[in-house]
Amino acid sequence: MKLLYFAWIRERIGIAEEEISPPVSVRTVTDLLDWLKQRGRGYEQALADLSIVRVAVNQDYAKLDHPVAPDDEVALFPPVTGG
Amino acid sequence: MKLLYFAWIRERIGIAEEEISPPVSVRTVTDLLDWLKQRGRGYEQALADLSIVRVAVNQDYAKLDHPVAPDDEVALFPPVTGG
Amino acid sequence: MIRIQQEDFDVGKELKGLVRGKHGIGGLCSFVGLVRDMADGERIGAMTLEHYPAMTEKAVEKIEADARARWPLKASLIIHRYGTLEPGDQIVLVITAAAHRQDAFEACHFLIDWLKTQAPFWKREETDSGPQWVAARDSDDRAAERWAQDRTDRDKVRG
Amino acid sequence: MIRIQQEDFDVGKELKGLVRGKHGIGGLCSFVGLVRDMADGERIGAMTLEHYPAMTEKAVEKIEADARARWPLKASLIIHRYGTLEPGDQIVLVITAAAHRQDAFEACHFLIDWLKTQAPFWKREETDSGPQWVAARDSDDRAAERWAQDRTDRDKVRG
Repeated sequence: MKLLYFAWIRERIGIAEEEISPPVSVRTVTDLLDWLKQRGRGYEQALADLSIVRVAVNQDYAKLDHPVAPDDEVALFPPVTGG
Repeated sequence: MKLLYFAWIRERIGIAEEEISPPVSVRTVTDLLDWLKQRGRGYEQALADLSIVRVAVNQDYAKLDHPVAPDDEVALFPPVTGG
Repeated sequence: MIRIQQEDFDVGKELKGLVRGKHGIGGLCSFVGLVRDMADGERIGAMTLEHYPAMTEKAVEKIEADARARWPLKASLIIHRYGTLEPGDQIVLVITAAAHRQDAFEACHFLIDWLKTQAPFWKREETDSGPQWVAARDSDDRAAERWAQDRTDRDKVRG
Repeated sequence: MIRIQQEDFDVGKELKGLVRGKHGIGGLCSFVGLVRDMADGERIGAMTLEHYPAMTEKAVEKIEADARARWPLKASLIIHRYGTLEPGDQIVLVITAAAHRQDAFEACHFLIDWLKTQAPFWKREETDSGPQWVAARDSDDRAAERWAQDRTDRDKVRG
């Protein structure tokens, strides 16, 4: 699974992207976020307040119950501020 | 009093502007319109339906009860269609 | 700033000129009205815009002042042409600049709605059956009235 | 048509290019978002716009398609820049062309409201206390929600 991080989520985690292989029990976005938070202080800080974390699965916005699969591209980022 | 006519009101009356001296009994826009209608077929046709006649006194929109005076510039025209 | 003129205008140039040297502008809204070449499936020919010069300037300046009293604009420009125009030609330009986009949009929309119903211009179109004066549209009156209604609602809220 | 690019754009040129060869356009609405040089009385420095390239194109294309499904547009263009921008620089351009001004205005306003809340861009401002990520504004969410509300109301009216 390819993970991408943007803006201050990228800065807190410390990398822009990574390939991960979460356990098979990680089936949804929620499972993935919970699993990521265990991976270290940066992840924990970046994902502490999920009300300001947005998720896209394969470049489409996804809700917390959206499924995730090994070939997916999952992006985590703050609410957008373009325009 | 200087009268100005625009668009199809000008065409029906047949002139773009004229100097007139209405009787002293002509005190308001309504009085003026009634008096003009007596002046000939063109005026009568131009002013037959007052719901599609707009009036400006000294370059400001004016209602039917607005006063008119000898030195005024009074313009009669259809609803505007610019923009 | 307002200009009533026969000549065409360059929107890009006007936009640049309007923001130059001004501070705090975050949003710039513009509207260009064009002579349509088709309407209801029929070809439209040239049109002539008659106006009432002495009143036009006064009326358009008043409309602009109304908008600037209602919205916190950093800059605004209205250009309205008169004379003979061909299909595809530009007729009118409204530009509004504000710190926030909402103000720029509302003021721009208000200005064109009011120009349509208040500025003393009359369009005469060339048609297959000869020249014809364009009739005012009820939808334009309703569009303009909406802003009067808005104000009433706001005033209520503001007590 | 959409373009996501680092380079600046020329609004006048884009407006001309968009209407060229198209028929029946009566109104052309455009919005330009600029980097403000002042906000709440404080000077703003440069800003950097980060984005998610693979998603940006897809998201902006979807937003444009939504607008074109909702309003009878003759043409539309969205340009959004990324990278480092200075105060006064242009960030985003939205142009909509329609037979009638109301459609052009609404679609343009909708597009910029949705870009603000849906397009994956993030602004980082240079401030006196170092670089700072701009926080999303509730007012932007409300502005975007208004359009969802509008649709519901319309659907109701249409039965």
